[in-house]
Amino acid sequence: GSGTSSGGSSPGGGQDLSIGLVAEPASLDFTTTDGAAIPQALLGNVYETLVKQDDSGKIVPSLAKSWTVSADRKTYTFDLVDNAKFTNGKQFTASDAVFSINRVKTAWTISLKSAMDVVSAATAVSPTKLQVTLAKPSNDWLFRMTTRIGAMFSETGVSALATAPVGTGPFKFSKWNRGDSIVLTRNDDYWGTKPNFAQITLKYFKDATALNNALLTSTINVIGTVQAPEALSQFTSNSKYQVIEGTTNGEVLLSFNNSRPVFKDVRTRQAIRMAIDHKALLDTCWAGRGKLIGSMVPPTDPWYEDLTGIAPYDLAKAKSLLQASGAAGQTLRLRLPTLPYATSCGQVVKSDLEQAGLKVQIDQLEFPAAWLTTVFKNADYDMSIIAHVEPRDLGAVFNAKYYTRYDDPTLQADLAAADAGDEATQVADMKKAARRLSEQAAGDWLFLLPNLMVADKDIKGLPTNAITEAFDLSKLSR
Amino acid sequence: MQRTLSFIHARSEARTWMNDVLTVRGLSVSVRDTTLVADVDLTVGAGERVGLIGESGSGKSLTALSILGLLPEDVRAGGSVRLDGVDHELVGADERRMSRVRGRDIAMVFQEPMTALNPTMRVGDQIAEAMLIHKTHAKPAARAAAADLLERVQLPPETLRAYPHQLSGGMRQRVVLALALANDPALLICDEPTTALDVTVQALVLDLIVRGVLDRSAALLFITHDLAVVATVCERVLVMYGGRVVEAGPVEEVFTRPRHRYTEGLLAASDLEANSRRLTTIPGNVPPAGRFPSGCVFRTRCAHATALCEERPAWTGAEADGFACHHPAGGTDA
Amino acid sequence: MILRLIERTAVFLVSLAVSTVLVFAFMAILPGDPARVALGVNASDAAVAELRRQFGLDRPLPTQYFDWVGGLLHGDLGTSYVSKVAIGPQVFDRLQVTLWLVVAGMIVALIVAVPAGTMMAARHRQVSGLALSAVSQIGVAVPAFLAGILLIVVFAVKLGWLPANGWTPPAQDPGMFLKQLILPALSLGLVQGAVLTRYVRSAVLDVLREDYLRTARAKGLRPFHALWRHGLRNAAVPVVTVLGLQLATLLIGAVVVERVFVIPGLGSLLLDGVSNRDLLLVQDVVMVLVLAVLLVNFLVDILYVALDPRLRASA
Amino acid sequence: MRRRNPSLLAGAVIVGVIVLMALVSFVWTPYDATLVTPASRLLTPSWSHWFGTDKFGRDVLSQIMVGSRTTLFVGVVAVGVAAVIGVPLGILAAMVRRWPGEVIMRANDLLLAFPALLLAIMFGAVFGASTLTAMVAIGIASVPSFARVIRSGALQVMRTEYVLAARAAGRRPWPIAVRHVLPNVTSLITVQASVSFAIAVLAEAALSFLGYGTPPPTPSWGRMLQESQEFLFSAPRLAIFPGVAIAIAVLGFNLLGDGLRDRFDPKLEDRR
Amino acid sequence: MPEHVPPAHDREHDPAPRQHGPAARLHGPAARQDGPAHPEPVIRVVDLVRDYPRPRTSLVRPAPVVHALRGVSLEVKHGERFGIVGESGCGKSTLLRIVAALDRATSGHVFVEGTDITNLPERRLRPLRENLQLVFQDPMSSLDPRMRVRDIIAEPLVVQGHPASGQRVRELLEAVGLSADAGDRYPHQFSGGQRQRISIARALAPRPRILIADEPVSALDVSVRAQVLNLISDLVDDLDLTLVFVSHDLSVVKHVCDRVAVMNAGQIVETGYTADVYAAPQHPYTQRLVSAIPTLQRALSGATTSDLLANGDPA
Ligand SMILES: Nc1ncnc2c1ncn2[C@@H]1O[C@H](COP(=O)(O)OP(=O)(O)OP(=O)(O)O)[C@@H](O)[C@H]1O
Ligand SMILES: Nc1ncnc2c1ncn2[C@@H]1O[C@H](COP(=O)(O)OP(=O)(O)OP(=O)(O)O)[C@@H](O)[C@H]1O
Ligand SMILES: [Mg+2]
Ligand SMILES: [Mg+2]
Ligand code: NI
Repeated sequence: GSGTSSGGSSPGGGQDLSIGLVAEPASLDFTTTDGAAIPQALLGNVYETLVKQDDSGKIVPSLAKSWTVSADRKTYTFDLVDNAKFTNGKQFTASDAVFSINRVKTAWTISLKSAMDVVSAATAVSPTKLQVTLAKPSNDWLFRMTTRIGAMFSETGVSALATAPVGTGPFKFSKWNRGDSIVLTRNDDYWGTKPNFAQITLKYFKDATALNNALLTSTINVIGTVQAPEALSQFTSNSKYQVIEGTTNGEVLLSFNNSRPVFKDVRTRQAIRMAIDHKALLDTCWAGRGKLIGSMVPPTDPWYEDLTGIAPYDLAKAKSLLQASGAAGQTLRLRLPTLPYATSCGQVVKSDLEQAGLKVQIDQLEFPAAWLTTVFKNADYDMSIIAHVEPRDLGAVFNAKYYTRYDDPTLQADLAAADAGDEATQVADMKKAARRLSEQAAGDWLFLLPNLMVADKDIKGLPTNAITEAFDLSKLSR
Repeated sequence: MQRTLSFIHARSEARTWMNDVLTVRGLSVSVRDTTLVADVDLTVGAGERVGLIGESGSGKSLTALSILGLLPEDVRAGGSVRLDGVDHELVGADERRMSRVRGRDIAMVFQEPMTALNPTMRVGDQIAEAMLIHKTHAKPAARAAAADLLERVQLPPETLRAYPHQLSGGMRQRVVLALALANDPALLICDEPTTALDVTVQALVLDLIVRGVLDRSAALLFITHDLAVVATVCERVLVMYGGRVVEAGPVEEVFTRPRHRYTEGLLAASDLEANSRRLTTIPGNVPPAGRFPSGCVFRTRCAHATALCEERPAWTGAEADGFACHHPAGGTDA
Repeated sequence: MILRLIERTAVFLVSLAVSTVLVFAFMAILPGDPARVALGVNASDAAVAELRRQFGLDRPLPTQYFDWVGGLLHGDLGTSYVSKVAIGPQVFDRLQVTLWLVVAGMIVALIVAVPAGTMMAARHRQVSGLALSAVSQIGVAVPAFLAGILLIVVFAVKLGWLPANGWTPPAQDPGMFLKQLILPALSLGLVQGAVLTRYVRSAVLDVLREDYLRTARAKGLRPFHALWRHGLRNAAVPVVTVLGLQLATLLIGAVVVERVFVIPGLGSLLLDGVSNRDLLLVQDVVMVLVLAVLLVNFLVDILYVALDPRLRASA
Repeated sequence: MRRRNPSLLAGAVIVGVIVLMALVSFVWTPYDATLVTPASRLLTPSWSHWFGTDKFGRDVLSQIMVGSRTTLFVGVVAVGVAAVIGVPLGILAAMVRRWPGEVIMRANDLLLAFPALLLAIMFGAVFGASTLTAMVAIGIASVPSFARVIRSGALQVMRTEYVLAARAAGRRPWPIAVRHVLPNVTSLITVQASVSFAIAVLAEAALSFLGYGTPPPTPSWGRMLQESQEFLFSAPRLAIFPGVAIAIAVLGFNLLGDGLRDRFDPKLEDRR
Repeated sequence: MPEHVPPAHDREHDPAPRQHGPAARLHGPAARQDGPAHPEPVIRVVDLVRDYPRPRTSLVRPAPVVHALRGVSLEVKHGERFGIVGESGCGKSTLLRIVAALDRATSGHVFVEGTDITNLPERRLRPLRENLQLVFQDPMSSLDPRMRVRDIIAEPLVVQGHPASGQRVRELLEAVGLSADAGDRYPHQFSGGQRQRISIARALAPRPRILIADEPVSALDVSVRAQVLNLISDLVDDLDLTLVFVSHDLSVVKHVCDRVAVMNAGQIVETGYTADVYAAPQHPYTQRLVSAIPTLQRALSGATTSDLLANGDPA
């Protein structure tokens, strides 16, 4: 039986489902509290956006039935659905959309809100027609509208975002047992296809083993994020379970502090990339699950290219490059956040780099607090390892203001062109940027985190790839 | 206070004991390979008061404890201990049988009044318990009997509800005595009952002990290292040294005409009335357990020791009146 | 007795006051900015400053301190920086969970320790006693979380008798509550029990050497009865001390077991609070702990008096 | 005649072996304990790797050996801190007059409200996570028990007549503390230290389990245990070896403590 | 010294001639010169009061006190052997501790060799510490078990800044009848009587003029008691010491001392020459005390336990 969810089925039919996840949200308000856990639980399920991404990364309609872009690429006109209703009983209209878009600029505090800065005006042309004008052309803006930034709130439903979220989605927020689980129930007034399950419990586990045990003892039905890939063997060998493996947006980056003298020399950076045997690293620290990528682009982005050939594993070459740059024998501080993949990969990186002639000193910094302050804010580090899970974050990560301190005007120019141009230009320019990043060795992309899920055999509708912030629960069925 | 007991002066009466209450034969006590008490013979008749004296470590307490079967865990007793009216041997008897004897047929008063009572239980309950265990009184009667006992040891009735820590040492020792007398035991053993008490309190407690046993015509085995006390309380005395009884006999005899050289030395050393500032001493120290010499245990400290003393001196005289010495005082070498 | 109570209460209040200062000072030096943690990876400095202002973190420390203490005095534990909900009910809920767990664990521990420790002491020279001692020694040497993992593997995963983890409030489903309580209580209780066993053993050994036990046996009580009637209450005094200490440290110490069994207890709340830099929450939880420890000390004191008449003031 | 003392002997032997293992690991281990060799990962025990290898291909035996250093370090630091603060505090509380002594003991009680785990996590947050900070925290958390035990011992010593005699000879309080009180509580210190040692080893394991312990790649038994969790079913040996090592070490220190307690117990003394 | 020759116990007529043993050498050539007369008593105690506070039992009433001494006055003259008897808890040890400046009086004065030591600070007590030394009751607890006998004996010398030569320690060991190699051993390797000798040697180390003995033989067996009493007697004579001897045993005091003070409940009820007090006690308490002493002579001449109670009843 399941833990907290009380058994039995609700009048709407269908059964209950429990999903095990790792990070519990600190709050339910993603407008002021950062972290992936809140949109994972709420976006697409409780809140909906105008447009959303499908499993292959394409932008498709959601609350907006369709949209057009003006020729100067600055004005977007959305046709909204007319039968969406908020769970507080209010009809969803264009004015709610205007309210939501403007509210990002005024009331949101998390840094992601800057994606809305480009909007100069949003107007409700009619209850079902919304017009948004941008200050300059930006492909990125529409994409960002698929993320939590684009979530649609009710004008009268934002008083208690932290505890009582109100949205138009297929599920209603029902209960939060802090430290344990969040319960969502089916929204029987949902305007679209109604979900199969009457109630879905998201159970949170801090410990990977506990998560596995919960599935093994049927406390939960799905492991939403496998944190201990080595332990998968007990499920792959058991016919009661299915294992789903796909990709995510999470590039595990071995970041360099490019403002440090030692990293000013491109040869040092390249040497580090070549000294690491990425295949072996993936095998040892993530059980071979995941994908090797040569740059900051996951395969689900339209401009993906396999760039792993740019810096292949070559210990001899790495050694000679280090000699040439004079970095050989230097000590680098690898400051790791206390996260499983970072701890694991850090040890392999250390071992690999030391064989190439560098000295590596590992420090562990408590994540998030200590790591954020020391590495992220103060850039007091030489190298670090962290997965960048935001979608299309190449430009955000590699700039002079970010903790990577990567100052490269050429790259910035490419990115600007990509954002302003049409779709073809965007793809071409992004490819250019990704390649430059890899050649310049602005960091090393250890691997791409896999989307690993385990579930009872009969559960259908689980997404193969996890490329959005949302975990779409409405398609799940038995 | 008027309570002179004329019949106490019955001391000089001839020994006409009907029967022996306690008969100890060849008692030995050892721990692992060390013998602590060897070959003790001892008889106490009904109504008789027998003293057991000796310096610290001579084995007095072990002798007493082995009669009760309360030796510490790794200490073993051998030989024979019989009690009148009990149809089994006490040495080696199982706990079930021993616990029926203890507190009913044999009772004991221990040396330390401060620790002998349970600090968390009221005095009255502790006394009543002694009677309830052996079912000599029913529950309500036991309380009344306890009050009665307390009165007999001259404690006020409030004592019944007191906790031991509220009583002085002398009062506690009287409680312990009341406890021991609760079931009218045939034999009362007192192990240095007054060593921790002041003289005036000692006088009272000694008197109560003697009166207690006389009232019940119980037998008394009284252990002490104080010669004067034993002389006041007892009729007969056994002197122990090095785990052996070295001399036995009536009090007047042993204390006026000692035959064993150790008894002689002890008497001299305790004589503070002598006209000299310097006291006569026994040379050397009492050896620790297990380090006593073979043969005569006293020979290493004895001025009269000869090569002969390397042999165990045999017991001379009757069990109740004899000694074990090769060179006894007053001539007549064994 | 009354005086002792008044004195204790005074000490209690002063200790409480001192600990508020200590706790607050400790939080003040904890590096890591709660606002930045809340705002996440890409926050601008301006946004962080704004949030600090909202939290009241920009005020002088004494003001913050007195605000906090003033709130505590009114029973108001404040609002969490991170989750923006009132801390009081949250702490109260978690404390309940942990109390269930700890108390159940202590009961298991007592059930294990009292007979085992007594037997070990009573038979400390015999094979059975030594064997028991050896088992308890091993029990002490096993970390509680390891015991928990092993219990899960055996009873939940392999045998499937009990749930591997989770927590259900007793009011919601008593049956489930009990089922889920068994394994965590066992893993906590067995380890604590092993520790306690050794204290019981040494307390009983001490009591066994006491003269009054010999007196009791000289009265005709059999060894077991003598120990039962006269020994245990006296042995209880040192054991109660240890019990109090264990109870106090377990409130947080149970966090490893909470982690293994996914129980939303006070320890987990504290750890989350620390890692989210939810300082106010951490402060409050620590104060609750201090209060609990002082309270336990207080109770232990009273228990002493109940157990040992020597401590009752009398003329 | 000395009583047999099997606890003391067993404890001393176990602790001796651990110390030896730690010393040997400085000069020799079968393999480099931190060298990652993906080719030889997760090997089962064999002649070349007695205890097998872990997921990084590191030799488990070598890690256990080097890990014993961490274990000893943990104990030494934690017990050292606890003793260095707790012992003088205990003696001070026993020697000074009523009020200051009472205040010291109250402060001591207050420290009890900060469990080892909490202190360690907070210290880790303030000073950066490392074995050292964790153990200093655990040491500080062990101060109260030290101070209590030492105070009661010192109070007993202060009541003896030899302290009175020393005062009559003209010794001042502090020399008395050093010359008479301290030497006579050393047995208590030793016993308390060995017990605290065991507690510290367990605490390090618990901290590592929670991810606040010894940072990688320094081998530590607690972290090995934590890393082995995902192999609980596929390679349980990875949990068994460090688990057993921790248990044996804790057992060793506890036995040593018990043995010392019996050895120094005055009540048992006269039976010797 | 005609002024304090005891009438019934004339030393000149002592039948056993006292050998002047090795102790005679203790003061060596530098032995003190006896003044022709000693008008001032060596120890003068005037109206000494000592109250010990008990823990409060009520907030309103003042804390109860134990009146350990309630106005004690006495004089000990030079060369005298002064005894103090009394029952447990009557304040004997308290009195000695104050005389030795190890405790402070509540009121009253103590003059030692003319100096009022009652309120002297510790640093000005040096002459007292050299002139007055103590021997304690318990031969086990009065020697530090962790020190070698050599260091124990040398402690007063070291503390008082005398050169602690091995020679001096050997002299002292010899004086108390221990072999020279005893210095290398530890107290537990000696018997009770030998330990008491060590204790005496330590007291003699700084060449005191006054020796205070607090029940030095109460814990000893008769045969050992005789040895220690002889030793004390010899040393007092040979070194011309003033002896203050405390005991609860009037027979021992009678044997050792010239003069005796009988204490009861913090007061001195009777003072006089020992033989007089013993033979004809004046105070009812003394009478009771004397009659309660069991002696061999009386017992053998037919005294029974009830005779010990003849003069009234303490209960
Ligand atoms: N459990 C034991 N193990 C070993 N030796 C013991 C034990 N109990 C007593 N002894 C030794 O046996 C000897 C006799 O002890 P016992 O207690 O009978 O002496 P005692 O005559 O009663 O002395 P005291 O007057 O001191 O009470 C002593 O030397 C003592 O050390
Ligand atoms: N430090 C103290 N604090 C409180 N009360 C004390 C203290 N020392 C002694 N007393 C009390 O003072 C009284 C006299 O004690 P003292 O030790 O002087 O008696 P004593 O005659 O030496 O007795 P004993 O023969 O038992 O040694 C006793 O009632 C005792 O309880
Ligand atoms: Mg005895
Ligand atoms: Mg005294
Ligand atoms: Ni003179």
